[in-house]
Amino acid sequence: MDVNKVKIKALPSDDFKDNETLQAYIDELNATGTNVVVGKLDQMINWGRANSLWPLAFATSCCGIEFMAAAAAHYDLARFGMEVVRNSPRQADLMVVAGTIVHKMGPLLRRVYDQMAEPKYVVAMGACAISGGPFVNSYHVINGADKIIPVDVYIPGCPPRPESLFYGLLQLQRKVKVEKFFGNKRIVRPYNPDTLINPKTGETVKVENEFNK
Amino acid sequence: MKQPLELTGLISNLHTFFRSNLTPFWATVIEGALVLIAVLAAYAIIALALIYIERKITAFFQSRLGPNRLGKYGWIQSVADLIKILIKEIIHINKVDKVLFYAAPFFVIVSSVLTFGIIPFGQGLQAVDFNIGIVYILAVSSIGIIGVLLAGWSSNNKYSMIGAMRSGAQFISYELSAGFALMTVVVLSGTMQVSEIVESQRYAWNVFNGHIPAMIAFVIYLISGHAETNRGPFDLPEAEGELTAGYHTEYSGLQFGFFYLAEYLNMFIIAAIATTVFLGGWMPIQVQGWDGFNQVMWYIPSYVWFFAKTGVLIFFSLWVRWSFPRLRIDLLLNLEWKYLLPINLVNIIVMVVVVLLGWTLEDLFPIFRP
Amino acid sequence: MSNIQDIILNAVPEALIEEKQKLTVTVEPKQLHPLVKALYENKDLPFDYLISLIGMDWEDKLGVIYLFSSSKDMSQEIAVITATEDRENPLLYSITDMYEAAHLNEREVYAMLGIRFINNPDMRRFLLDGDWNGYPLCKDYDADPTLNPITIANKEITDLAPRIMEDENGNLVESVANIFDEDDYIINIGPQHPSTHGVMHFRTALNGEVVKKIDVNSGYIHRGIEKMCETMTYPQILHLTDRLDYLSAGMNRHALCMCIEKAAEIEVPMRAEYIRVIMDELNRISSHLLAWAAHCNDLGATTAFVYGVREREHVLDIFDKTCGGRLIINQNVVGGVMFDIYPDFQKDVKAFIPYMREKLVEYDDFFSHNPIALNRMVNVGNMSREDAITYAVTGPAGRGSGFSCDVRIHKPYSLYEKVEFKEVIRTEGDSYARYMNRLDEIEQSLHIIEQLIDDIPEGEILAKVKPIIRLPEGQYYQSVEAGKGEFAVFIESKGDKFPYRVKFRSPSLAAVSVMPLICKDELLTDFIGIGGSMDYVIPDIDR
Amino acid sequence: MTTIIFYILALVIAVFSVLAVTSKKVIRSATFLLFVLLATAGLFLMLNYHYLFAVQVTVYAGGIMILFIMAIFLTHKPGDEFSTKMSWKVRSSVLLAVGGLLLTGYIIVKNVTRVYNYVQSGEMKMQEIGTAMMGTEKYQYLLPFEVISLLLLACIIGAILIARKETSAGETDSDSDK
Repeated sequence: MDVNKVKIKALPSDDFKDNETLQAYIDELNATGTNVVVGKLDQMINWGRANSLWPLAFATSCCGIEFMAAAAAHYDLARFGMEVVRNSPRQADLMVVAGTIVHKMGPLLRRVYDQMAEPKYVVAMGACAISGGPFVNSYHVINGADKIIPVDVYIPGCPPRPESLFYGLLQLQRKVKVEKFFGNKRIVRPYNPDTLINPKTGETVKVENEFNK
Repeated sequence: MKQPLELTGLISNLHTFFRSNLTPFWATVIEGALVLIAVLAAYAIIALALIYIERKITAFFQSRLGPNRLGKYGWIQSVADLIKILIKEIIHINKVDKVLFYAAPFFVIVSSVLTFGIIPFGQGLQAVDFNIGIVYILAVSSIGIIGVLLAGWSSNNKYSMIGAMRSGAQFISYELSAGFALMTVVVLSGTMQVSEIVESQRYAWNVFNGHIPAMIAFVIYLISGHAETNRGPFDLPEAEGELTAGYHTEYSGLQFGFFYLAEYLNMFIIAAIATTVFLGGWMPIQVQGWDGFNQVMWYIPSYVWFFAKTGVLIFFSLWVRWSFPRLRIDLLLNLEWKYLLPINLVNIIVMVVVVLLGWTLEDLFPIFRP
Repeated sequence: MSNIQDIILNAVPEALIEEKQKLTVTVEPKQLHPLVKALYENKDLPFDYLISLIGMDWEDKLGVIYLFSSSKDMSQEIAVITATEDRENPLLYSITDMYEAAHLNEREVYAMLGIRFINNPDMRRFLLDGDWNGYPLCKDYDADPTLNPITIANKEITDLAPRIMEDENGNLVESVANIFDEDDYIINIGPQHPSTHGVMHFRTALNGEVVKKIDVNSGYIHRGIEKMCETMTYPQILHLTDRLDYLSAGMNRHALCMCIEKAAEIEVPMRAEYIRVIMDELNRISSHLLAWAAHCNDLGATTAFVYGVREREHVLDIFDKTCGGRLIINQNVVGGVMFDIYPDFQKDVKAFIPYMREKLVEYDDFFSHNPIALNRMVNVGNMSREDAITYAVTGPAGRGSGFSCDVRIHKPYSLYEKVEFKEVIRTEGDSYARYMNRLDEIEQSLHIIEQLIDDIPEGEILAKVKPIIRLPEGQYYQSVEAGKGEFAVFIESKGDKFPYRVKFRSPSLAAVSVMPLICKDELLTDFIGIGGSMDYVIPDIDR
Repeated sequence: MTTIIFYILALVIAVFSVLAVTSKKVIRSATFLLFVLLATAGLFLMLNYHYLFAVQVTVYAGGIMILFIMAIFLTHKPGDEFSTKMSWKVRSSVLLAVGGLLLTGYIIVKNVTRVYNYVQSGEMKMQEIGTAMMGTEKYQYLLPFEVISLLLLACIIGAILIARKETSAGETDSDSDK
């Protein structure tokens, strides 16, 4: 599949920046080839999934306010079918990690992520959730949500404007649209838990992750 | 009168076709199956439409656009939601009471489908028509609450539990008011059969025919019906701000979909019953003596009338939902036990007096009599 | 002030009194409690308002700086310093018997510096987990990440509070108390909850639906800003203040800028002052609008939330055009402002004022007189004036209880002496008073902007500032009225280009600390509503 | 057709009755009992006793079951299980059950023709039920009877309330204010 064939109604493919990275992912995903019927079914399922991403706002700080602004009147997240903000992780499809993740919050972020039902997606919104942002040198800050959970899309900014958030969410829609429901193939997601240590035993915690094998 | 767009002809043709070509046993089976399929299909389609309509109307109230990416004006948005929710993972949770946890959504959805079956959508478009129709509505709609209670209990989650308890208290209270409001109309029309109630409203809708007591009953029914569906300002059992998602916090995937669907459908059912009982159901607007006008009105098919009236009520219900803050549990129970129920009890007696003394609109002005 | 000096010397003759930026009294740990008691019980001018409790590590000593003020005259301030030389087991005396606000502050000092307070009934660490290795604000803190590794293992919450109490004979007795009763029905509200306004964690014991007890548990967004400040130059620190209470980002930054300017004796150009005050007031409007919106949302009125955010976007548009930021605007810098106003600035602001007034009327029609809303707010979450003072609740919440605490009036800074505006005070002390206070303050802010917008003088927007700012040795304080209340900055400098210690006073901390009191015996539903009316921002508390 | 449905309903009633009394979790028992009641309502529907069907569902499934479940909510913690340790209770209850079975069997056998005739007569009209409730002849007086029972219930509750007030007057007063 070509990246230009992934249609997002709001934004043509060429207007997205850096299509090469996504293309590389797609090529890797499609290395084995697909049955036509299955491919059509996949497309329909992905169409449904991509257009009905119900978010769970894991809002810890400033970015959460921009997420709220994006959901309200001026920007209106509802246009993309994403306004059904579910506060219960069981019912959400997309976790928007908006804000700094600190040591004390890490286990809780992981737990909320584990409570979500498949297929689940994660958007790291803002510099803090990407890398720790301005607090990268702090003793109590985890340098990026991807130390705890796999992340699909990174949205830079401090905090990102609602427009950036939309751009990121449209990117996520593109990623969702090339996935394969049959065979359960998904684009590999960055996830580097380099310092996960169990405090009780002192050993490194082995995190099972089917997408990282 | 000519009714070219009605479905009654089609239905009776089908009936005679099956009866003439098949043994009675198989005719019954096939007709039953067809009715079942039709009801379920209508159920699903109305639910999807309602989800879309609610989102759009909400957007209108909140000066937003609402879904507009899928199809023109985003009208197939809820189809995407449906596809997603159908193939979403259903999480198996440890430490829940498995039997009850999985049974609970079915209680809710079955109760809502059963109530749905008795609604007359148009002339001849009614799946079941008992002679105790009103009592039937009250009976089967009360099963749903057991699903909510069991869901809250079996989830093994404190938020769910609180939601379920609130729900129980709320439902038991408002079921009374809703029942009494409907009974007021039964006094007026002298029958419990839904089709007869509709038939009796040919020229004077019940809400006008019974004037003051009927209007009071109408308002009370709308309030208590709204409360029974657990929607804002009565959405305490879910109370997003407090209980995250209330009694269905732990449900995911299709199980949550059932709750979600039933919630929307219950809103429709309440509006539909209010339409049927108070606003003349599928009856077009008729004026005694104006034959030309009446003829034109009859050209508009009955199901259009029905959905138009129901739609207006749904719009009002959404208007209320998106304008008011949430009630607190004590205010909620005060409203019911201190205001609605006493008013209702007096109202039903007033209605009896009105009917006995012949003060209804039909009695006072025989021109309205069918 | 001589009168106060007499009182101090009467109570503690050995006290060392210095006239610095504030009147500073240094005493031995043993004498702290009598001194504070004397100040607290002073009839004419009771120092009953604890502005700030600052834990300090002077390398040779560990200590605390208390900053007191009086509810009768907020312009009177006094700093009390005490310190112990015992670094292994530092012990000081608690003042929680007089100041409720000291509870969480002392717990924070324990977590950050390891100082334990005798007679504080609950000496768990605040902000940090109980098993955290080391005390971050100590100068000899070991920041090795392997000591405190990232974990995804769930930690059990212990409800046991260690404490050190002094018995009648003056002996210290260590004991452990249980926070909740055995069979309490406890639910965790937060840290990931839609209505805690961030990642606050309230352990709530319920009796049916009635709140029996609340235990405040914070630190889920503790980023160690105060420690980071010690390794940053002054202009670098500015960016961190924005991310404390991000809703009043501009005002926070204003406080720090003024503190540095005062210490370095930098004169700010008049044009910059005008821009700063106008931006501050716009910022306040946006903060109150969001507070209103979130409060309505907590009460279940989603549409009101959307309306509040809709109007807020108009303010953000003005910010956006001025300096490119929406929430965090990076406008104030040391010596002035970073960006000049754009040509249509005045026109836009003047168009906004009548628009906002119109919308305030709409809010009144839509929500303020709604019978359900009134039932949910009037006489709910009552906070008396005494409670507001002892818990140091300032801002619209404090003024809703009749505590006159507007820093712009009592300790005027920048242009606030020149403009005319009313301090909005209500005495009911319930949720509705706090709610109405915010709407009225929006009106007052509009009034302030109206007076300034036409006379912005021409000229420079930035004073000449040296590329590397070094503050002379000393302790500096500055308060401003932020959206949630009094925001104060404390800097101790050793004459370096880095500060020796920076402390921010968080108005939200006080608002949260009073929650267990005002939510007791209210329904769970109202607990959420009261939280909305207090309007706290968690990153401001956790820092 | 009807026979198939009858057997299904009968099976449901039998299976869930057994489950209701053997289940160790009280809330499950209540739910199984609900199934039994609903299936009984289905039997009424089969006999075209629409009114009885609706009353069965409203009163038992809707009203009494909700009260049962709420009562269980208020008194039990999730996960509580029943334990039947006292075997004399089991034995005596078995004895009682058998006795009851014999008694009902005898009555049914005695009256089977009468019942059959009654069933044959078709559905009872709403009007008849109404007259039976309001009438003043033999086998009527139903409504006055119910009203009196309600009155008695009110008296009992009133008596309890009055008795309670004497012990802790202050507490109940503040309760009624709310």
